[in-house]
Amino acid sequence: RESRTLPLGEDGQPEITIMVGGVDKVIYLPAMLTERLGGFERQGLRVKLLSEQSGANAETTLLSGDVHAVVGFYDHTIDLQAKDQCITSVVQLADVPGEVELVAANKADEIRSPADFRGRKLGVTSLGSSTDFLTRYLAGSAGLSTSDYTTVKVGAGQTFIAGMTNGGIDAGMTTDPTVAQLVNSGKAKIIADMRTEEGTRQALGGLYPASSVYMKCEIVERYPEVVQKLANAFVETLRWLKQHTPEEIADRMPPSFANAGRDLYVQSIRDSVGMFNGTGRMKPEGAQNVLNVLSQFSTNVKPKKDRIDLSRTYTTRFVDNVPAS
Amino acid sequence: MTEDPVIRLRGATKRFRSSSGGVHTAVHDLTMTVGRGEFVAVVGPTGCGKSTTLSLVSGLEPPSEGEAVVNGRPVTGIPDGVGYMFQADAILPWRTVLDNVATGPRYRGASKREARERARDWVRRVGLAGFEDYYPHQLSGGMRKRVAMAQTLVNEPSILLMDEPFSALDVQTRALMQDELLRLWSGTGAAVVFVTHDLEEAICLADRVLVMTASPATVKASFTVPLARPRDVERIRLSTEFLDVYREIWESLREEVEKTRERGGKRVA
Amino acid sequence: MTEDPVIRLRGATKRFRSSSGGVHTAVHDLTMTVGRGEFVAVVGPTGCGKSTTLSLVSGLEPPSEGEAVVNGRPVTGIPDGVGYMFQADAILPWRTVLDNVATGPRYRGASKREARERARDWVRRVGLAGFEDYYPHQLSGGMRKRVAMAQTLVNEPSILLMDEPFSALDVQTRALMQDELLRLWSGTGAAVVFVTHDLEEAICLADRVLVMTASPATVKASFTVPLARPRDVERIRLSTEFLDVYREIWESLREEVEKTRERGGKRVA
Amino acid sequence: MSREGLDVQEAVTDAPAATTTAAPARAPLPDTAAVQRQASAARRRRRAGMWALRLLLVVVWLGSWEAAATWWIDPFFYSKPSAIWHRLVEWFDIGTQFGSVWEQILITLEEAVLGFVIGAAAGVVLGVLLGRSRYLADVLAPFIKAANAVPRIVLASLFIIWFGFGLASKVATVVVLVFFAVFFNAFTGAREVDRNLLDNARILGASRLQVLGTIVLPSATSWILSSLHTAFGFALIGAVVGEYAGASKGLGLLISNAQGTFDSAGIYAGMIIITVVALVAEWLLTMLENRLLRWRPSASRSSAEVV
Amino acid sequence: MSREGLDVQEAVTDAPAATTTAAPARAPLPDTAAVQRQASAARRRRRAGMWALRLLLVVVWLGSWEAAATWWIDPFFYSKPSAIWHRLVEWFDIGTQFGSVWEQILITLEEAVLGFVIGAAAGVVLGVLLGRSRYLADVLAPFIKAANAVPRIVLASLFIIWFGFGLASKVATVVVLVFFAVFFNAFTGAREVDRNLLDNARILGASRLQVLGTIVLPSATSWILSSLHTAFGFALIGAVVGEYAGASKGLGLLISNAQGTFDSAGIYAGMIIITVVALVAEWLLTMLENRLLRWRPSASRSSAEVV
Ligand SMILES: Nc1ncnc2c1ncn2[C@@H]1O[C@H](COP(=O)(O)OP(=O)(O)OP(=O)(O)O)[C@@H](O)[C@H]1O
Ligand SMILES: Nc1ncnc2c1ncn2[C@@H]1O[C@H](COP(=O)(O)OP(=O)(O)OP(=O)(O)O)[C@@H](O)[C@H]1O
Ligand SMILES: [Mg+2]
Ligand SMILES: [Mg+2]
Repeated sequence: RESRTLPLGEDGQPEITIMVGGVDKVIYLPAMLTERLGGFERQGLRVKLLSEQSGANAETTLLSGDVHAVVGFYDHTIDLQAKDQCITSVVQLADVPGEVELVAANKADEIRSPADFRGRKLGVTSLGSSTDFLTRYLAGSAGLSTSDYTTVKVGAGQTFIAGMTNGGIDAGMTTDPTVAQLVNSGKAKIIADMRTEEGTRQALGGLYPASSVYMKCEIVERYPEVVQKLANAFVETLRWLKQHTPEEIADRMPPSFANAGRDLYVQSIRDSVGMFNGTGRMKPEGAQNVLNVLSQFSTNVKPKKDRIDLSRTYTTRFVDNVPAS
Repeated sequence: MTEDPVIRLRGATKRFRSSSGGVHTAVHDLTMTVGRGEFVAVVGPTGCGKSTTLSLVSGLEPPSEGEAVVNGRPVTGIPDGVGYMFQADAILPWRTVLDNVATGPRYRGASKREARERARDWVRRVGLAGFEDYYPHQLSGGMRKRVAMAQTLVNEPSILLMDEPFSALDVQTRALMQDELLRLWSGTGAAVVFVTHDLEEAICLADRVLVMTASPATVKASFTVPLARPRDVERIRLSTEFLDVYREIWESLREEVEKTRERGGKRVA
Repeated sequence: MTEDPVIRLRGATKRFRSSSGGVHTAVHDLTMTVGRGEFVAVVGPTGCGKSTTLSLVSGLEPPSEGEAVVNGRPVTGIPDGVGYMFQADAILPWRTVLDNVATGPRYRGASKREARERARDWVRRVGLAGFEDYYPHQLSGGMRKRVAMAQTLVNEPSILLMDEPFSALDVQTRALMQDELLRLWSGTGAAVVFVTHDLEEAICLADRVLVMTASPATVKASFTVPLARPRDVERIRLSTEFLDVYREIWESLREEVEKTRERGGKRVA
Repeated sequence: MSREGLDVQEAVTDAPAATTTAAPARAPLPDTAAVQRQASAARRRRRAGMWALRLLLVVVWLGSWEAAATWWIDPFFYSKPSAIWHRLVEWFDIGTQFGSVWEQILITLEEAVLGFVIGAAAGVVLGVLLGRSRYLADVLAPFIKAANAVPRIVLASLFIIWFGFGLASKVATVVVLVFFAVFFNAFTGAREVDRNLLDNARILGASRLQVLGTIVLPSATSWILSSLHTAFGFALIGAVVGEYAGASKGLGLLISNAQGTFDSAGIYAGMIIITVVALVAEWLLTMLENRLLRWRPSASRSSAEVV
Repeated sequence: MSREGLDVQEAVTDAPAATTTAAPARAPLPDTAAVQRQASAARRRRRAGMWALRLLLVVVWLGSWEAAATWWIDPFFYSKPSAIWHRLVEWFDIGTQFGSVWEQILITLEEAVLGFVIGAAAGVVLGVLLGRSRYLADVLAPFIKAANAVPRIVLASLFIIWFGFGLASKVATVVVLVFFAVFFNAFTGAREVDRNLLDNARILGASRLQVLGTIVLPSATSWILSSLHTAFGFALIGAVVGEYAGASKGLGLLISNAQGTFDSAGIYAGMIIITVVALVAEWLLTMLENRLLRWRPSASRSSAEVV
């Protein structure tokens, strides 16, 4: 396997495979939307989108060269630097996680804030995932230690909902459209909404940049012009998002994404679309905050927190060069 | 011998569905009787329907036509007092010799202690004292046959059906078992139907030898054996009376055997 | 008969490791010879070591001590010209009758066509013409034995070892096969070693009968059979010469049989 | 079957002999054709009744599910038969979001079949080799036991790391699942070869290689073939689990995608497709088995009585 | 074993008879004790050689892995033996991030054993029932075939939806995996009961229930027991896969967490623990099997020659 080069098609154009950490999640919506809007084609890129629910698996395939870019959470770039792997975020889609901490409706009276997490079962998509870190940070900020509560791996989508409704978990962190599904049906209430800047600052005391497009440092070095085209395509989509209504956005997405009902899907877009920053530019303050969180809760980062070089985990040089439309 | 018979088959016919979906008649219009205390040997060509005849008497299979009467009552289910030693090994491999012999009494409601006591007696009588705790696989073929015999006899059957019980044994062991059988049988007053391929064996043991026709089976002829009892099996088969009867029955049997032989590969092993 | 023998065992001993890890001597210091064209029957008590003796001659097992010489050469590997009919069924169940018989020639390098031609001839000679395309499971026990016989004879062995080839057959089929064997053997000039449990069979077939001792086996005595050839197996066994030889050999054999019997459950089936 | 073949034989050569069988005073043999007609009519009736019962079971089962999902339980979790049916119709009519459903099936099948062939071949070769070589088998036994105890499904995600996201990782998952199923049967088959057959072949003049080809392999065939049934089931599961762990196409992805989009009907529909594929493969394997094992007595010894 | 038992018998009753066997002119029977000593010395040497060879294999394998991971390949993907060893030591010394490693093992075992017991019991009961009832078996055959073809691993996530994240969903996964493995063997075992044994029991006076208890069940035992080996492997895999799909404790979670945190040594360490657990369980089952099947001739027919 070759992990240092991009495969070229017959016409010499690179063929790029992008792994999305759940192509149906609203927080990663720009990936599919760019494809549906023809953004990649306009840049002369041939792009294939793949989907992989587990973030860690997505990164592993990036490192092994099977895919060339990942749409996923920014915090993994730091995590991987702790493991001596260099990947860098080239387009930062959002400055906030887009995650929501939900609490089961019948427990809403007892659990009003993270301070009430003591002795509770807290759902996360997967252990070691960003939802895991964020959950621990929420609890930690409220003065709890990790032994005061249990985190349970519940995945996303249907299994999360099942966990929430049949008592498998008391509270849990997830994204849209799962949030919309639970809140609409009255099965859960929101106690921390990290889909907006305001909510995020309130919950985490700062920004937490999440959805991003990242690639291996080597590839970025070697193919700046390809990366530029990718950045162009994504930023174009981010701008498009700012100018269109949730209904218009939903119309552009594959119909199967609205399998559980179009109204629900539109609503989940409406709730979440504010998180996308429109520019693709990373805010240094946010990056620093992510490092703070990981330094406390990531087993990989904690011992190496002083050696992490944040400047290698993201770059704004491509989004800065995107022509104004 | 013919009045008040213990076993009577009248016009009994038995049909099986063959594996190809056709119908195979194993026994056709068979009539025979066995008197109280009589030892009848049944000989006939391979596959003619001897085992099927026994299964009709034992009640394991109902006749397709005709009737089987045992002790004056038509057979439905297993009649009381029937013992059956099968052609193949039928003792339980997972029970010791003693427990194997105790099986019958246990089934019939005896307490564990009582059943074992009776079993121990019979194990001794068939000459297996000392082997009570052996499992069947630790025994020779001849010893296993003795276990089967004890297992059958412990129920004190008044009718004893035996289907080529010794055919799997080597010649020497077989002679020994034949003696043993006569010794155990004498004085029990049980009626015996003894199926065999071996004409010599039939004559050595029986009061009367029935010759069966080629398939489908029916009784072809009946010969009375004029040898006095008690008999020493190893000696009498070299006597002239024996040879005379042998020749006579063999003439009758040979015809059927040849008929079967001519049909060639008919017997699907 | 003793000069230039085809088979000579000299002081041959064979030991096996028994299942318990001990050592079992199957054959001890055995010396015997078989001359060219001679038909020798071997009788002996169950489990004494008859089959082991054959395996020494055939080269399937090397002797632990002593030596086996065939055609003047010490046995290492399978000697040329040896044919062996096993005690158990050994024909290939996945080959038709014809292909089974053709197996030997094929192994020995004959072309498919040639092998089949020779096989077809032998299938006919053993009386199975018309059954060439049957699979073994479609044949009766007797027919399978014929296939085995053809399979062995098609290689035209000069030494024919037969290990109780007919003991699994019913009495009637057995008599038929014995006749068949004599017919096929006569004129081939092959030396035959025929192991059997059945003294009658031994006498009917052989020029000479060897009696083996109880385990471990060695030769106890050798008897010449004074019956003229060609023999009709079904008739001679009722003749007086036959009965005389029978009595004589039986006296010798009975001692060993009783010895084996006394040892009780020795034979682990 | 065999009996029929032999009956023909008999009819040609022995017709006169058969008629002399009946003793003069006996009732004539009844018209067997009539008895046989009766018997087969009874069989037909029995079979019809059986199918009716099966149909009833299916109707009751699906009906109560549909009813329960309509009125009592939440179809969001449990779906319902009509929804599953619609999803299937949609997939086959319009296609899935990853393309035609046939393409997904073909991709999964490609992985399963490729891995199956490789795994089965490796299993047979190694099984027969070790089955015939006592020493090698003794030396390797503890390793094989340990390897067999490894939770192989978990390997799927390791293979993605090792072999990447494409065909290779799925095939590898399938191979490890199939290999052991086949290996142990091939091993047993090769070791349990009838001693007599081996000796007989040696006496008849077979070389080592000839013994292997004409005795050991055919002997082991019925063992090996019987393992292939389980093995193909494993192959499908391996492919699906591999796709589940990460893929761009295939039935596993279809199911995992359905899970991500709250489409419980899609989960069931995907499972139904896999089940049908497995049943078809099973049927093909049975055909193959019957062809290769023509020499065995037919297994259906249904010798039930006629009356 | 059996031979020994019988030899004692012989020695007691027939010692005089044995001495008369040797013909006068023959060489005396050699000292069998000496021959036997020789034989067992040879056996010991052979065994020692075997262990040496095995050790060599392990050393070469681990050594080359370690070397490769140190100098050529990226241990990020492939880990290396020393790292795996450290992770194991850490887990057993300090514990995992979810608590003591023993607790994880116990939880997984609890799920596996509970599901195993339920699945095996259901498999035996239904297997024996259908095995003895031809009609029921005929009617249900297509359903069972279809159910068996369902990709059961995929059910794990359905069960989570149905039964939640606790014990129940894992146990359910284990049960469906174990059930079929046991069912088919119990079915075959019950159906293949020797006809003669059944007839014999009936003749000896057994009632239907007695036939079931004393003939059918013991007959099927060896079939059932042999299925339990595979079944327990399945049970462990089922528990792990169930935890993998969602859980708060257990070995599956340990592995999935290792995957989530790019800890390849942790993946291997988890797999090693599961493997060891499976081997121990296998050993226990073999003990049970040997106890229950005392009546069978010992399987090790290692009748190799002495010289
Ligand atoms: N349960 C059955 N189903 C179908 N056919 C049967 C059944 N039992 C016996 N037969 C057939 O009936 C015929 C007679 O069988 P039976 O066993 O009574 O003969 P036999 O005289 O005892 O033969 P053998 O001498 O070989 O013991 C055979 O052709 C056999 O195939
Ligand atoms: N390969 C072997 N390994 C261990 N023991 C063996 C082996 N072959 C034969 N024996 C033992 O050697 C003894 C003689 O066996 P053999 O088969 O030669 O006797 P036999 O006279 O042919 O018996 P039978 O009359 O039963 O055929 C028996 O006790 C047998 O258990
Ligand atoms: Mg019979
Ligand atoms: Mg022998």
